Amino acid sequence: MDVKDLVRDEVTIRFAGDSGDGMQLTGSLFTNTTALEGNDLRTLPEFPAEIRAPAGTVPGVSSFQLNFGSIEIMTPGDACDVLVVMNSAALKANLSMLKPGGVIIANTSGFDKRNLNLAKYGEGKNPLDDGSLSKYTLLEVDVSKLTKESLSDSGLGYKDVERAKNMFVLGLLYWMYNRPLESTIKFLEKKFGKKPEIAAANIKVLKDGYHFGETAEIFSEKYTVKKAVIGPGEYRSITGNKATVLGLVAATRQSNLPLFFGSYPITPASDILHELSRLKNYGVYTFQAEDEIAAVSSAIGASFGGSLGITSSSGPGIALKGEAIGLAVMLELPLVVLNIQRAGPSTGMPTKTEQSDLLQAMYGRNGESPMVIVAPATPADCFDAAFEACRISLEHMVPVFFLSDGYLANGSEPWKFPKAKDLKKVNVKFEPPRFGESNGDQFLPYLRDERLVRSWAIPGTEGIEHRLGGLEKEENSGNVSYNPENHQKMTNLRQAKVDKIADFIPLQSVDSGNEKGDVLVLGWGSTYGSIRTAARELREEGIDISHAHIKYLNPFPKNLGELIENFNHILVPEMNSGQLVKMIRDKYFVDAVGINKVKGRPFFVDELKRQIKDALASNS
Amino acid sequence: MDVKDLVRDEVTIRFAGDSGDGMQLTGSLFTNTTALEGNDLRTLPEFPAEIRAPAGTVPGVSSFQLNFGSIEIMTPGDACDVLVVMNSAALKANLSMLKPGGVIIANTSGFDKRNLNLAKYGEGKNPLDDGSLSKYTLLEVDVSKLTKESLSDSGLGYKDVERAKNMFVLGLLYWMYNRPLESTIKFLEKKFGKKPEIAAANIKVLKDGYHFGETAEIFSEKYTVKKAVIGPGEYRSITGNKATVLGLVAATRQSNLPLFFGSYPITPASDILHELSRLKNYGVYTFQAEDEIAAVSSAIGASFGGSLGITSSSGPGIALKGEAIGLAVMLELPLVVLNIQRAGPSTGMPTKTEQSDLLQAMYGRNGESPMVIVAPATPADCFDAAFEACRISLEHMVPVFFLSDGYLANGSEPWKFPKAKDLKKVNVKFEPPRFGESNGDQFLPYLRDERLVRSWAIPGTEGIEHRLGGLEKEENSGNVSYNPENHQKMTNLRQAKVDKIADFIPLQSVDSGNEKGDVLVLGWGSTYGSIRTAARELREEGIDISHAHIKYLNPFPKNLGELIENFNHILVPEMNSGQLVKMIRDKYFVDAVGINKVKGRPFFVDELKRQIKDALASNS
Amino acid sequence: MSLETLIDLHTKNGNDEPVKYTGKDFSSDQDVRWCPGCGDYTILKQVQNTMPDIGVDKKDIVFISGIGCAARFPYYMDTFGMHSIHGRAPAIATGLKVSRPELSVWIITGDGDSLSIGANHFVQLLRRNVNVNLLLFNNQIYGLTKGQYSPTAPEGSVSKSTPYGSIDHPFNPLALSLGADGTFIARAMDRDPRHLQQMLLRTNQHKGTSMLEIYQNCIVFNDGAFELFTDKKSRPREAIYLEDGKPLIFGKNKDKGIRLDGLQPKVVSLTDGTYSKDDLWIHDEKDGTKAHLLSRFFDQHNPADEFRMPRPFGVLYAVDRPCYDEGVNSQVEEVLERKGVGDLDELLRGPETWVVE
Amino acid sequence: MSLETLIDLHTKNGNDEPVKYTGKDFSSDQDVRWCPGCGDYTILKQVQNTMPDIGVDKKDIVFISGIGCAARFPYYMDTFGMHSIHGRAPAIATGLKVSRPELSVWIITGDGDSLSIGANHFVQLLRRNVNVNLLLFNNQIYGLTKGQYSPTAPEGSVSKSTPYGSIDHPFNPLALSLGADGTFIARAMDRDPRHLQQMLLRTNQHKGTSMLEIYQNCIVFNDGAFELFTDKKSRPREAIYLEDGKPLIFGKNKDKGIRLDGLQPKVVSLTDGTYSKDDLWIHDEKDGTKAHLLSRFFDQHNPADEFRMPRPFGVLYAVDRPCYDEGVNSQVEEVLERKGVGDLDELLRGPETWVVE
Ligand SMILES: Cc1ncc(C[n+]2csc(CCOP(=O)(O)OP(=O)(O)O)c2C)c(N)n1
Ligand SMILES: Cc1ncc(C[n+]2csc(CCOP(=O)(O)OP(=O)(O)O)c2C)c(N)n1
Ligand code: SF4
Ligand code: SF4
Ligand SMILES: [Mg+2]
Ligand SMILES: [Mg+2]
Repeated sequence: MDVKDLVRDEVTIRFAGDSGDGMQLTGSLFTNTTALEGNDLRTLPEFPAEIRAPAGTVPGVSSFQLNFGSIEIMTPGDACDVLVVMNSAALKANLSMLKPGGVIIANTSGFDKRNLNLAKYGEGKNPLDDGSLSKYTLLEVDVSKLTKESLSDSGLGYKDVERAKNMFVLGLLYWMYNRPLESTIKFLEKKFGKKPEIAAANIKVLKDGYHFGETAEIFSEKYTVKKAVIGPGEYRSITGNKATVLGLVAATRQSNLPLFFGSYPITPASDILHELSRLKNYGVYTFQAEDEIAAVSSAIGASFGGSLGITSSSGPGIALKGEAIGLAVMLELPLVVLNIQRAGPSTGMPTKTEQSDLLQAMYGRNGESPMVIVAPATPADCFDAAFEACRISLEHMVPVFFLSDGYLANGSEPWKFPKAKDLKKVNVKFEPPRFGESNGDQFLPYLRDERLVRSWAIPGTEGIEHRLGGLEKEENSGNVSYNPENHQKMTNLRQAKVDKIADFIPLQSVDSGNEKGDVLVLGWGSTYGSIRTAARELREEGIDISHAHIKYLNPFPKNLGELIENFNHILVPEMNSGQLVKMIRDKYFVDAVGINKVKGRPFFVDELKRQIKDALASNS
Repeated sequence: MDVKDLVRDEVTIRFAGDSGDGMQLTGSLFTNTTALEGNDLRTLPEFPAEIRAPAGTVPGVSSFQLNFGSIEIMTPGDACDVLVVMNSAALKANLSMLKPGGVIIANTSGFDKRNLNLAKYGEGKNPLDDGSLSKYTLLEVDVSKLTKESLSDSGLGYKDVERAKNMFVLGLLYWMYNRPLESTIKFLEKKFGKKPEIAAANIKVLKDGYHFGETAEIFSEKYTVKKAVIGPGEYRSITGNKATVLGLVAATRQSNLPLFFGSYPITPASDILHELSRLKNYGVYTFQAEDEIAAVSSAIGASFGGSLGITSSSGPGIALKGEAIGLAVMLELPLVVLNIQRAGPSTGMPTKTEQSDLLQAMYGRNGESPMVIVAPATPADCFDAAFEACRISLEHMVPVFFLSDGYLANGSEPWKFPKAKDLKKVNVKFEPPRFGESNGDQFLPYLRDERLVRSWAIPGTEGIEHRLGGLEKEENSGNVSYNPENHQKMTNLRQAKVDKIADFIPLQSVDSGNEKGDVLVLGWGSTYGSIRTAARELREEGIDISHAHIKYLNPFPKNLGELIENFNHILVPEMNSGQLVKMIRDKYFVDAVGINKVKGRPFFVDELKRQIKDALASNS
Repeated sequence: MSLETLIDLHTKNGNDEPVKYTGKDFSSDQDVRWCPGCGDYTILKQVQNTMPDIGVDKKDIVFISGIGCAARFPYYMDTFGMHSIHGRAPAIATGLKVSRPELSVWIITGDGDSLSIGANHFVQLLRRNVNVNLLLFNNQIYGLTKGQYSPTAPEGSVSKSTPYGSIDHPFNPLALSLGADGTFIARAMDRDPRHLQQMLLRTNQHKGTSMLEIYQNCIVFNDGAFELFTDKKSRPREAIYLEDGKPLIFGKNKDKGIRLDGLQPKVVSLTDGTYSKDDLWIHDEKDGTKAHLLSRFFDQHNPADEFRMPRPFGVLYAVDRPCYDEGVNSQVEEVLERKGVGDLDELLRGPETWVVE
Repeated sequence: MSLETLIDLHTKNGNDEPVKYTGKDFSSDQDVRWCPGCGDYTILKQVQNTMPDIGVDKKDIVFISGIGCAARFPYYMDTFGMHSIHGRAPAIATGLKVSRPELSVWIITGDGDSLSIGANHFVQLLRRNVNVNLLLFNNQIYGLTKGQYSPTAPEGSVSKSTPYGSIDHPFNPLALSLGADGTFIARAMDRDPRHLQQMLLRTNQHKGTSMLEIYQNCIVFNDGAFELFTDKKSRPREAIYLEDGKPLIFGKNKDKGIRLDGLQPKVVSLTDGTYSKDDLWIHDEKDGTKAHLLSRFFDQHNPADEFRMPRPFGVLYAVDRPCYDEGVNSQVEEVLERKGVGDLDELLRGPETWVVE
């Protein structure tokens, strides 16, 4: 058979199998190799909600989608070109994600009676042979059997052989996309350093998979995806949660402060606790508290003591922190609250993504309790946003919300990581001691500088002993005050202090498109990639559309109002029922229109393009 | 000396003294008598923040303001005509509340050296004789001495004599305002039924106070305030918290359900717990929980069981309930959350009033978690609003927020209370049992009727055993579902269900002024009286101004948008930094302007008028 | 005297004949989604098997849980159920039981759910002695969030959140329960179904808060945490089954006993002739001090020490004390008796009124 | 090896000479605003008077409280202080102490603050054994919110929220603390200032969480709750002061003692010739079982019973166990020792990179 080698700009592959099939690893390895080959790429891992749903069932399916190309790639792809399914449940769960005419690579031994039953295909039905897949290109490979054969001489047990299956698939895909095996081989050698026989077996299967592609005569096409034009430099792959961790550590190192992290585990935020707990030699103290209230409270205690107190959670856990966050607002101490948003309300869908806690971050406390909010746009951007959250919190003595989400948290992208020496400095100064009685000046803990910022007066400093609390305080002295005028003044001051931070953050820029024009799509958070791609494609279709992505949600950048005025239509896509759009409508009195999706999933580019067109149609 | 008897339309009296001086009782008795005389009136009690601050100090001052008249009275009065002060601290704390030219009645023995010292008047200074009060009419009366003399033959001990002082003042004021003594005498006889000698002593002092006015020759004027034109009927005086309690009890009686009240004490909500705990024979179960989380959780548990679960709190306590309220949103069970707002953020000023939790009620939970919100406008209106909160919660299976505040809670007004038979019926029906296996229909706990309301399926009902939870649920069946389309559908359904309640609440009416015109002042909550009075006075000054007061804040009444369109200017006064105004601007895309006061105090009428004029000036 | 509410009217309609159930009747239509091999399965099974014996109509049984792997339990029981929020099941159950004392209310909770975020409600429930049954699935780990150490995890536990070993001293759940004045305190394990069933029955029989700790194996994140006690080989030496009124005997051949030497419990041999059964500590479920001592057979023990204490299973403590739910309801009854059903008009009118003509 | 942070650099600047203080030095400039006659005053005074003796610089002392009357305490101390939110002081203190182990951290809390809303943090603090001092002002009432019953109020308490008497069984704070594995558990009273001072010193000396319950009279809402123990007349019979290594003797003329009869404590006369000092229970602060027994001298007793137990004051229990804050810090030190100060560039680069030209 003649194998054609076709060039593609962009390809999306989806690996799907049982949780035990190692699809996440397969995906990651393919990703690494692809990155090394110089493609641009984005990924989307999807885990089952259950810890370990019964093998072979639909709830037990785990998948990994990768979009890569020689062009700019900003999303993991709406639908995939190639769907790899290790069993029938994986097909059932993922078929809807395959493009019409796409390729299915099916492990036939995952379609035996037992598996079909577990996947609930109905008595006697097998999708591989009932014609239901006719609009796709179906490639059947008995991966299990081939792996077994490949390792028949290895002396390995059943379990180890089974576990090597995914390497066969990976090898096959490497062949299909003309990728080299080296980096994967190196990885396997390192991973199984202590078990060389396992390493060897996996490498053999990988190679056999590759060779199978070459020789099996069932593949009529293979593909080449050329290098993308990517800024030169050293890259690594990074997930949002990891980038967040690095941002936090970098900011505390830049300010030379200890990082105190009080948290209580919750999906999808827990990994931040896990990662930080490994970094003790970076001056990181982690405290797994008894609940979210203790977590945030301990962080406040640490901030009182001069560390940067940070806490993280999601959904219900963030709701619990509201009261204590209000205390931090009143105390005017640094505090960073990481909310890795997930689908709500209540317990909602813990493993699914959403952006529905923005208004909670704005208003989820009693009283007038303004807070700074920053939100990363991409996994790697979590680094910058986390760094900025810390910087603002420390330099302005305010609690700051950092709003990431499940999609950013687990998604990954190539990151041209910075050098430590190029990072911003974070300027922190503690209130100096006052020695001796001679100094008549009483220390005033709520005296403010020109930025309206009070000083950080930590225990252990002589002569500035003072008391703070959650009761309203007198201007400057901080003594308890019930004076009506003072309360108005302090309420205004707390707001003004937050508003003034607008002087210390970057102006809002247009991400893509013209600075003035017809349509502005205003986004925030993890919708960045979809919006950027949709806007590019719509511009290609001739629509005058620009995209701006807000990373500082409170206060807004100073020029945001002006920028908005430069456009006739303002569209605000969000993975919620419309939250930023409310803030924009209220603040700038502009008839901004929301585009909303609340499905626990990012926007697909096509879907977003359609919704933008619809909105423009009904809006004009 | 000749005593003139002058007629007044409206009078404001303020009683002020040490916490131990019985000023609240004095004020209440004057209020009762005044009500019986047919005046319209409003009152404002003010307590010290401390439980019992040291006697004689400014923080220990307690005061009671009463505004009454022959015209419509809707506020306790901006400033007072007469200020009664029992000691020098009371003068210091309250002088700013006296109108220029107003009358001070000062108990001179409260201005001795010790008292002046405690009030921190400064070495050797006495305001009574240093000319600083020259712009007022100062009437000095040695109340302590006169009381002592009055009771010299009573054989009562020092303490009892001291305690009777306030009756002397009350008698004196009764004389000044031509009020009869009977109702107070009856009250004293009843109160001290078991101690007739105390009753007799208090009555004697009361009468001696009255006679002192007649004979002392230091009073040159007395006043008559004629009956007001008030709707005929039987009235009682009621505070907001009491009216709230009655509304809750009435609604549960009208639905024939037990009322389960889970709460944790907090100022200014605690009295609701206190009052309800006395009403066990009305089918009321009260549970003082270990915290606010347990309080709201227990109420949810009770609602699951078929009672109406209610919880109450304020400020920080409401913040703590957010997570569990989100559960109730997800479960779609009845739950009423009473927030008696106080000045925030954090602990804030617990004894001071504010309206700054509206946006918290809207958005203070994770995820898209819509909730119904109602807010009373006056103390007596707390009855209706509480009743409505219960009715909506029960009939629509949704959690409902009731937003009162400290000003409503402790303020009182005359109330033409309803008869039980005239109250609305509250329609509750539990899902009926399903007997036998024959009935093939599976019970679907999240099946909805045409109002999108699911049925209330309580334990103890045969054949409808089912499970609910905080995870996203499949439409109709309620089974756990991670399906993307389903999540969108359920998110929309929960919102639509709340929106639909607009069909079951009254349309928004204009409270006063024209239905169309230049200016609409849009208020909510306890600002009602001030806005109504300010609007009336501004209309009298020739401004085309109307007032509408929103009691249903989510969903808004269906016609609110239309109503707003009938005006050129929309002004929104609030005791916060601008919350309703955000909702209005966002929802109706109208350039509504906020008028804001965050001082822990209600708007004064004069101040509000000025602010309205300013807003109109800068807005046109 | 009593207020007859809509609930009374509604539930009076019940079928009065006692129903005969089998364990299967308590199995709901939902797929069970724990990891294969998880200890939760056998506990579910024993609960389903015990339900027919507690003599309560299905319609009157409610399972309430918080969040966690264990907390999925109510979905699998064909009774009324609520999978609520993390740690709050005791508070929800209190509201339900106070307002519906006739229901049989079961709380399902994990070690994180009840001893971390929910520890306050846990101790308050015990102190109030609300008449509910609490099953504490202790696996010494946070299962659902994939393997962080829990407040019952032994010191030094290496977990996702403690890569260098945990530092905090763990709770002793039974000691904490005793300290909170619990009235029924017992322990069982997933791997001894017969004993577990007995304990479930005892749990149900007790009036007041019945706290049954169940050692449960998390096969994925903390496999073998209780193996010493659950493994058939080591169990006889390492576990002791308590029976009221019986001496404390254990060992493969019932060859060991426990004596009290003053305040000091001591393991003795019953075969070397020094001591016989009659010298042993006799278990007394009503004795708080003995329960205290038993709860302290807990600390990490040295397997080389011949006289190490075994871990007690069974009912450590069971005493009667008035229940909160009953108390609330009798107080309401008393007030009703004394004052009569409240008249709404009287309440609305209040103590003082005036008439405007 | 260690990371020298800004905090280290900043606090190194300290004045090293030990300062000599008087009680007055610890009095802040704020007016004390408790009700006249409140027991809080004398406790404040004793704390201020004790501070000079603990040998810590004012600048290194921090008082952290929740909300309540008692919680106003930090305002009156001229040290660092935080009047935080209701019930959370132990959690805030944990964060502070873990990150600043060199500070002397004191928690001030009421019975509502620590045993109602804050009970979870309270038990977790004890279990973790964070090296802080916790003073629990127990007045068996919610003072600040004007008189609702608290979780330590005896059954039947009539209060604003329980007009017909409370129904719940109260916590026994010392038993709860023991159940939570507290390492230092003591009791004092406002009305015995000398003993209170001693206890404050002991509290300070103990390494680990020191839990000192102080009976405090709320003169306004619960006057006389502890009169039996605090009144000079009844105190000798109703209170017993514990001293380590000494026999349990009490009574007006030291005429009564307590023996242990098996597990049963018994009050005996020392004057009728049957028993002498030598027969009595010797107090041992390290004995958990004895501490348990002492904590149970608690139930409402019958004043007519000649053999009723007195209420113990003093240190019931004091043992050493590693502190959480110390553990966290040594783990950090160990890792630093082993791995060296982390290199930020290495962290940013991660395990695998590629270069795009
Ligand atoms: C308020 C809140 N915080 C955190 C979580 C995340 N969470 C869910 S279960 C759990 C702990 C589970 O541990 P355990 O109670 O021992 O149950 P197991 O899974 O071990 O059965 C946590 C932290 C949550 N759902 N809600
Ligand atoms: C979250 C929250 N809930 C409730 C309150 C109201 N509150 C303040 S102090 C207190 C109880 C005080 O009792 P206790 O701790 O015994 O202190 P005491 O006043 O008796 O010294 C309550 C319920 C609050 N401030 N915050
Ligand atoms: S994670 Fe552990 S506890 Fe949870 S289901 Fe799996 S085995 Fe069971
Ligand atoms: S209310 Fe009680 S505890 Fe509070 S200050 Fe007054 S006397 Fe003290
Ligand atoms: Mg667990
Ligand atoms: Mg108290």
